[in-house]
Amino acid sequence: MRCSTKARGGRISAVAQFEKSFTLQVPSSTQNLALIREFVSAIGAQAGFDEKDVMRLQLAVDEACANVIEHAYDLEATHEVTIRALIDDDLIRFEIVDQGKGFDPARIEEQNLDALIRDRRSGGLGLRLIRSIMDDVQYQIVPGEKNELRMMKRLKKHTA
Amino acid sequence: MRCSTKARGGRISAVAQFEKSFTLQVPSSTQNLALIREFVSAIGAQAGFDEKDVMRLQLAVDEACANVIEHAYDLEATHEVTIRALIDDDLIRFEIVDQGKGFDPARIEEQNLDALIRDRRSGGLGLRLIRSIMDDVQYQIVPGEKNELRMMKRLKKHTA
Amino acid sequence: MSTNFRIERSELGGAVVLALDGFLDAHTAPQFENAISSEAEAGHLHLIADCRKLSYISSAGLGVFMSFIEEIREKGGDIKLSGIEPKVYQVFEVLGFHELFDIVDNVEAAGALFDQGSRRKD
Amino acid sequence: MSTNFRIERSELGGAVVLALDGFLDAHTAPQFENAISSEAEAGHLHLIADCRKLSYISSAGLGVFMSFIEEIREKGGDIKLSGIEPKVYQVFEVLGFHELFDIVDNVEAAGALFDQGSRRKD
Ligand SMILES: Nc1ncnc2c1ncn2[C@@H]1O[C@H](COP(=O)(O)OP(=O)(O)O)[C@@H](O)[C@H]1O
Ligand SMILES: Nc1ncnc2c1ncn2[C@@H]1O[C@H](COP(=O)(O)OP(=O)(O)O)[C@@H](O)[C@H]1O
Repeated sequence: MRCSTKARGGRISAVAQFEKSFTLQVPSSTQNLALIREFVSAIGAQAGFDEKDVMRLQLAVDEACANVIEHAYDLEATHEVTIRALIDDDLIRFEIVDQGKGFDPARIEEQNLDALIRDRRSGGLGLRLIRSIMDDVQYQIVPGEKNELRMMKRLKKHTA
Repeated sequence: MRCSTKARGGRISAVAQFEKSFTLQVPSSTQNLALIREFVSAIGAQAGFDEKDVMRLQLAVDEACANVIEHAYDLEATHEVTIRALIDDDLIRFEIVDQGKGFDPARIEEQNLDALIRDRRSGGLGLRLIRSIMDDVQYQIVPGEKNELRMMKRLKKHTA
Repeated sequence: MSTNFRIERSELGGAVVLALDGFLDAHTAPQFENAISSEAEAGHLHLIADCRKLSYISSAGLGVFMSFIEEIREKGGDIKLSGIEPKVYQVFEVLGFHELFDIVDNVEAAGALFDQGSRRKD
Repeated sequence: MSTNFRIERSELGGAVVLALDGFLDAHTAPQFENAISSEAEAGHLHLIADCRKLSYISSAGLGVFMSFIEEIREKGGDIKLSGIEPKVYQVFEVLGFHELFDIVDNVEAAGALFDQGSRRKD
């Protein structure tokens, strides 16, 4: 086995919009969240994010996939979740796709933490985490056909 | 976020041939072998293989993907490698797919280790490892279109 | 089933310490939920979540804290958190949890807060 | 670039110890190849690969041992391997490497073999 560490990546940037693309497709079980996070971690590091930001990316994707498993598929493990990750020069983009029942993101109100605690609720934090971590978050919902969450985070070249 | 660890997997087994299917697609760079191994590790453990066998599965898939990167794509990192993993009741199957130049597996002779050492060669061990680890190994080669390596390993229910 | 999260239970003075080890996500949160709810049912209301070995927490894990804290405080108890590493602490911060919970450096400091009968945050 | 493999160099008597740490695969094997080839060029022919912290090896890593061993032995040297954990050792076994290389429990035992001027396997 001969090997080289040189990646001849120069060629693609002229052609494709994104430098590198990765896809992971797994059954819709919370059991696979750990693998999903490993996937995000490997790609986040390749994109140049530091350890703290990699963890935030893991969290955003974990929350999005947990929502798909819980809400879009009602915890039925027989469906599929697809995570696509795209790295470009200075940003990373994730696309989370399901064929589940979908929802209207505009109708989800963000309750404040005190209210959630008063109501003894255990949920309602996922979308808030996603929105506070990522720089851009968009849903495209076609219930039962293709629901897609696209979210993007820019790489800060000069980390504070 | 409500959650459940119950997987309602009963439904699928009647319908689909395989209980669970996973797919990973990554750029054809050796940099991604570590992620590929994480993928295999998570799935091998879910399939019920012990730590030693999980490592052997990692090795077989690593070797297959390294061959694709090195030989099918001549170390050009601008292509894609796809790994599909299928778990069934008592076996795991991997399908490694590339669109590279292909080869004729029948023409690859297995040299013995002494000869390789005498020739000061660093290669020639990958296919041997794959064949000794997996219970069944098959290639379907259509050069430049779709080259596929299918390999299967049975789960020993009563481990020695 | 999930080998990537474990809870170890011990006692410190009058408090129960639950040491969280590994990854607390939507898959493993039910384990934590069960642990907290057993303590609450047994009337153990001075709880310390020792997070020294907690590598990760998602909203499913945070939700467990959130859903029990009101009941436990009403009964005169509290859940205090200790030893959270910086990478994990940032998650608590993003959501404002550090405003709502006593978070201290180690289990001893958490125990001392119970001994003083004080709650730093209310 | 690849943070998942490192080599630490030290000396033990007249031998050079290369401690391999992490994952030795097609991506990281060039690092190991460079290290061995530097030693050979500098005339250091008593080499010990300390594998205590080696978590993984694929054929790319085994190939490095294979491609240098003949040259080094011809010049009167050897590469001895020590401390391989069972999970990793099975890979050497599958390929019959344990027949071709001296593999011992620890660095000291490898050094002793050099001191005795012996090679257990030939
Ligand atoms: N996916 C592949 N595409 C093209 N050729 C391949 C592929 N896999 C293996 N080969 C051929 O088979 C040979 C033997 O492979 P292997 O046993 O893995 O040893 P090595 O890769 O170290 O040469 C390679 O040298 C190559 O010519
Ligand atoms: N992928 C999805 N499919 C369907 N509904 C969703 C999805 N994601 C979020 N939702 C809806 O938005 C609500 C808020 O989500 P979130 O903030 O993550 O909190 P939680 O999931 O804990 O309820 C959910 O309760 C659910 O009704």
